[in-house]
Amino acid sequence: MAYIATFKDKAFQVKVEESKPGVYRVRINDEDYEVDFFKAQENIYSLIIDNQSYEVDVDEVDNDTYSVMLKGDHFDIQIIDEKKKKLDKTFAGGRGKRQEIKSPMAGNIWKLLKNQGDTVKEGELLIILEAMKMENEIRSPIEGIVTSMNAVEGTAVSAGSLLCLVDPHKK
Amino acid sequence: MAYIATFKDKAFQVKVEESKPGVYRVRINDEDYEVDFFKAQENIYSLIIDNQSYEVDVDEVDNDTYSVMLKGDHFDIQIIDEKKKKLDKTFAGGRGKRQEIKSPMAGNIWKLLKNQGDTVKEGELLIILEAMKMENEIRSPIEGIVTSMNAVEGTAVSAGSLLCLVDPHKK
Amino acid sequence: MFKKVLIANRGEIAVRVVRACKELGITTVAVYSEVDRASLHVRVADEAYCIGPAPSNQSYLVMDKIIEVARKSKVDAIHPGYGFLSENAEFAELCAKNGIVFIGPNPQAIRIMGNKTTSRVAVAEINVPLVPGMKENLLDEKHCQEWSEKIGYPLMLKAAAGGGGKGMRKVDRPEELLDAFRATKSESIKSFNDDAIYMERYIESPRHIEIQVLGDKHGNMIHVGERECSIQRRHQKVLEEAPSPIMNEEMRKRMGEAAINAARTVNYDSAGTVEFIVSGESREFFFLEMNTRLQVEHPVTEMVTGIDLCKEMIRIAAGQKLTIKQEDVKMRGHAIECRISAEDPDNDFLPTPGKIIGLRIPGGLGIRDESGMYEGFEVPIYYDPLISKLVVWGSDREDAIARCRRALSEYIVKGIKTTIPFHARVMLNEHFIGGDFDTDFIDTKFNMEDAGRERPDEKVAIISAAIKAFRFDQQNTRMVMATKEDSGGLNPWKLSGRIRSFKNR
Amino acid sequence: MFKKVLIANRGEIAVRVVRACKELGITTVAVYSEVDRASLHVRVADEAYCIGPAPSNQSYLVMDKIIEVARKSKVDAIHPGYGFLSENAEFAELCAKNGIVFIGPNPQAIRIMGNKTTSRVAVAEINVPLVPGMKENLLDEKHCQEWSEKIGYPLMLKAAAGGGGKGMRKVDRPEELLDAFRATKSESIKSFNDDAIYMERYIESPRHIEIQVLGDKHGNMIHVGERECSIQRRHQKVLEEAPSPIMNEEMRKRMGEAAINAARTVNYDSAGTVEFIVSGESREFFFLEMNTRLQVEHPVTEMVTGIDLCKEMIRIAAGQKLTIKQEDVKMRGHAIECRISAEDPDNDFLPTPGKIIGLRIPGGLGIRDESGMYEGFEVPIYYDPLISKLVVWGSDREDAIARCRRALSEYIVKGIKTTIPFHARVMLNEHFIGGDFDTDFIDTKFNMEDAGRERPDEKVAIISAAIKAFRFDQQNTRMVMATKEDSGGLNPWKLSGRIRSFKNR
Repeated sequence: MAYIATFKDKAFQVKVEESKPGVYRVRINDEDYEVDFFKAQENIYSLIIDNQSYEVDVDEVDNDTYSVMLKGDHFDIQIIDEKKKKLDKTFAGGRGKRQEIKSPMAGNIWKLLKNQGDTVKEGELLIILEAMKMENEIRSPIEGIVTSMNAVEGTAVSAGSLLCLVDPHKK
Repeated sequence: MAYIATFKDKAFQVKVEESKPGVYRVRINDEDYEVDFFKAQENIYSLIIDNQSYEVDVDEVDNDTYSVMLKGDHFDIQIIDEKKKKLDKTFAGGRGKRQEIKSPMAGNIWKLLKNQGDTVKEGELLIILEAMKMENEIRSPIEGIVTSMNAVEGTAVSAGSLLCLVDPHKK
Repeated sequence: MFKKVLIANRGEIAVRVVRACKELGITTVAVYSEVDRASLHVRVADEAYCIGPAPSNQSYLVMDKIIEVARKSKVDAIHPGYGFLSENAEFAELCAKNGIVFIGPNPQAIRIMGNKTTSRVAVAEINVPLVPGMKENLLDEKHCQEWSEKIGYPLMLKAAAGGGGKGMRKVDRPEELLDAFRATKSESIKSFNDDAIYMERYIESPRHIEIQVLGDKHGNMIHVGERECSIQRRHQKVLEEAPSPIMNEEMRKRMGEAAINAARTVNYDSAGTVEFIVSGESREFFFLEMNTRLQVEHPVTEMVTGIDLCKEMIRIAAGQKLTIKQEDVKMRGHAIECRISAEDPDNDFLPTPGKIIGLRIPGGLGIRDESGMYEGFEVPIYYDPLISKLVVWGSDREDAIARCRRALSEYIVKGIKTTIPFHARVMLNEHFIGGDFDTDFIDTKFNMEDAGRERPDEKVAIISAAIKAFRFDQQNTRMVMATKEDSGGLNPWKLSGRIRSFKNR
Repeated sequence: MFKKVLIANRGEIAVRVVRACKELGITTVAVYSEVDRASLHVRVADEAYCIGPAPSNQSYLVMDKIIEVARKSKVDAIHPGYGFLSENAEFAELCAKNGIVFIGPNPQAIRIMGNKTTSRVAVAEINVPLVPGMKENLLDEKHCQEWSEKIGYPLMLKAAAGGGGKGMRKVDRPEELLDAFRATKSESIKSFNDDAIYMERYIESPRHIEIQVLGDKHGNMIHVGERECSIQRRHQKVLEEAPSPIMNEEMRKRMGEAAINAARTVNYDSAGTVEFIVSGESREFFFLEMNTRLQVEHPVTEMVTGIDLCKEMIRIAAGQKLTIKQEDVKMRGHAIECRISAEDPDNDFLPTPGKIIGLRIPGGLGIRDESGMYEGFEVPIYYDPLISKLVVWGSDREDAIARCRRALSEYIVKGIKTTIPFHARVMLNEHFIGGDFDTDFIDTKFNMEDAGRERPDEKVAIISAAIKAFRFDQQNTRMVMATKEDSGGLNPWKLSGRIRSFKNR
């Protein structure tokens, strides 16, 4: 199988095949790796690559996005089927399109700093969410206009609820 | 539901009903208990009975037999549906019938002490099984005759394999 | 000694106290809010009583409910842990009124030391050094102006009722003063329902070092050494150690005596902590406040002294005399505590409540786990995000850091993000390793140094994710194939939910 | 210091050594047999090499394979752990020949101390007390008769190459002597491929007490106190503690000096243990043997002295001088080690290989986990059943026992039976608590005392099992109902496998 792996805006061509049960041949760009991949516990894998032993904690957090913990460091890696990648390009939106601001966690809406129709700068504070005795700041990822404010002060929200929409300024 | 619980040859009449979700009313013989039963981890339960807190480790080891660990002590308890119990009685065999001696664990047959046709006393050594650097003695649970010896010296057996049959002496 | 003790707390500290009681042969009574039925402290205690809904002001903070359970379960004493009712003089008095021993100091000690202003007045009288500043509160803007001239810049404005890093503001220049005065006052009223604030000198390269004291009801008082608590994030301690890398015997002796003197002003009769701010430059030390309870970070002191502070506190409350003499207190080696919180260090420490679906706790020599969680536990959203403390002992600071690094590499918490990776990176930071930091270090220097770190194992991470994706794709294909063959026309889309559920294998 | 070390072992001791190396900044190389791909030591090491099939004589015991990996991975040294090649002088020499440091004593020390007869001869010369008996081996039955008259009854017959409690026989009466002579000889040849046996006095109320020594390559030698190892099952240690309940400073000094003298006879230059048999009545002590490696029970010494024996052993092998002086060795508190084995204590300690499906390891102050297992690990049938060691420290013996009891109550291993309940009951035994036991205690007195124990929580056990049965029956009923309704005619029996799989919920 051929994939495109993306980590921190760098893309890698990745090919994977199973050479024997539990052993994989992985090519990243031009380098080949022979990987003994063993599931030790739920979502925890023991890898031996050229006799180097790694313990890796891999969760699929979202479609195609993998959260990897390795030697105390954290990596968010996107793995996309090469064919699918080509399709995706036509839909590519990114920071130029409408941003749905979702609650990253369950909590209470403590304060709204912006209302519908307000303009915001990138990184500006939109909402303060309270959970676990902490105030958590929700900021705008882009410059634009708050086209909808769904959050209401003093109400509880669950993780993933839509809090507001920010549209980029028309250019 | 009504059950017969058996522990160390003592039988108890047990009735169980769920009074509200997660809370059970249990009657053992003539005593009533209100039990807050919470599954904390796989096969590990937190019980609160009259505000007494217990952590109990319960595995079903066999049909109707439960292995319970509680405060460092171990209990093997049989729980049988009252109706089924009545049925079972007609089939009751116990120590008066043919004994299937099964391997309690995976290992190697190190030595046979008895052969087909030999008479054995209760508790007499039949087979020595080797596993984990230890010799494990398999003894006859009854007095009788070895009517079949399936184990072969020097061969490996898995847990639960039939090692031999011991029939009681005809009376 | 007590026969039965109620623990008026939850989480790791309640588990800590239950363990101490069990080891003393004392029966333990847990209380829990409705969402805490699954909490570890309920499972390990001998008895358990539900005291109401999740919000702490309807359960853990309701004095009458706690007292009711205490009377019903016929306990001899109540241990308050930290937070909640632990520094509430009224609760201590209510216990006494009901014939129950409050495991903590006398109520008057809590009352005086619980307020920054009254505590400063108390200790100033016996010449414990204070940060040069006011002993009263600021009256108005004019008063503020006057004092700023006496103290000079930079200066600090502080809420009298403050704590936990809230209600503090550094002022660098005169033109910022009045804005800061108003902002601190409003923050203070918002956070503490009290707008009293005061002013003091700003200490350069400030380090937070505290002295643990033990006093009994018979007038005996000792100190058991210091803890270095300067590794803080937004004025919240995240990592503590004992001894302090900047301490020597002479300084320890002077600070220890100052702490004992401060505690004596209130006839302190329990385990308590006197907090100091120390100038990293001049090594001058100044009294900050006294915490009249067991601290989160008490384990590091236990590791180096071999004294079980929690048990000592219980023995003292039961009226026993201190058996440890000042000259018997010997520090051996070095200890570090990492606070493990349900927070995402890669996302501005956003809280991460949720279910812990996998757990591996480090082991081996010198590792102590103080955990309030377990595999399968759902971290609730209602309480503090602290879920566990990793405490490490080593023969010296270098050994302790090496061991802590090793232990963190073994520590796995699955299902929620935690601060484990943050601590792992602190253990690699050169300034931390050199002992060269102050209370601003994490918020200012560390984050920058950390962001620029190398990630040599990027390729291994990609390989792992790619193989996982590949295995899923293979399995998916096989299952769809199998479905097509076996189901005799069943619509494979119907199975998509099931296939999904295999994804996390 | 070494840059890279190979650990020629598996299980908990390999994990122990990997941790020590990591903390010293040394890269670690694991070796593993085919069934040990999943073992924890493979997961925690930096590198890993497969060295063959499961049986140890095809993998862990094959010297050439180990050396080959050591050369390929370019290690500076090999740590043998305990068992396997740890007391093999030939292997130590093979390492030297290949330019690799063997982390252990010089081969001559292994050779002399590895044989009971040669070691007795060596130490007898420098007046280390021996159990009155022979210094040579028995020639024949006549020789045996002659010696029995000199020594008197009861007496012991012992295999010269014996160890681990095998090849020992107590003889109470003259008429038993010749049968015992033949039986011991044949057992010795079977177990050790060597029929040399000798005779000695039987010591009344024998206690097994051993002294840990540390010697370097520069002639420095210290002892770091004793371990009490009398709690044995069939001559196998199951629980050890430090200090010994029957020890005092004067006796420790005398035994320590005897141990150092014994070690000096072979220029001992590593961590090692001199084992003594002590009469519980007269308190006389006699040299038994010297183990020229790290012992299973080394952690209890580490807990009370604060010395990391594994690291010291590595430092010594790297040529460093001992930095600890005899007068610096101070014991603080008391430590107990419980060996947790995959054995069923309610079924004559039958081994219980299998998969660990759930695990909760105790935590808190004074608890040390030395584990070679993890949740999901399949305990293989090929090796020793020891899967973990629980090590507990307390301020004194009473405190350590109370804490150990508490820790064992928190310890959960699911999927296989272990010796945890056995240890829990030992901690409640009055003779154990009183320190009143000898090496026969478990096999003779404890089992009887234990069998008669009360089981006050029988009702709670029945309630738990009954509710579990009830929940299963309810679920089963619901599922069958749901199947009938939703499947539109699908045969419910087809789902029986699935229903079964819910049974263990």
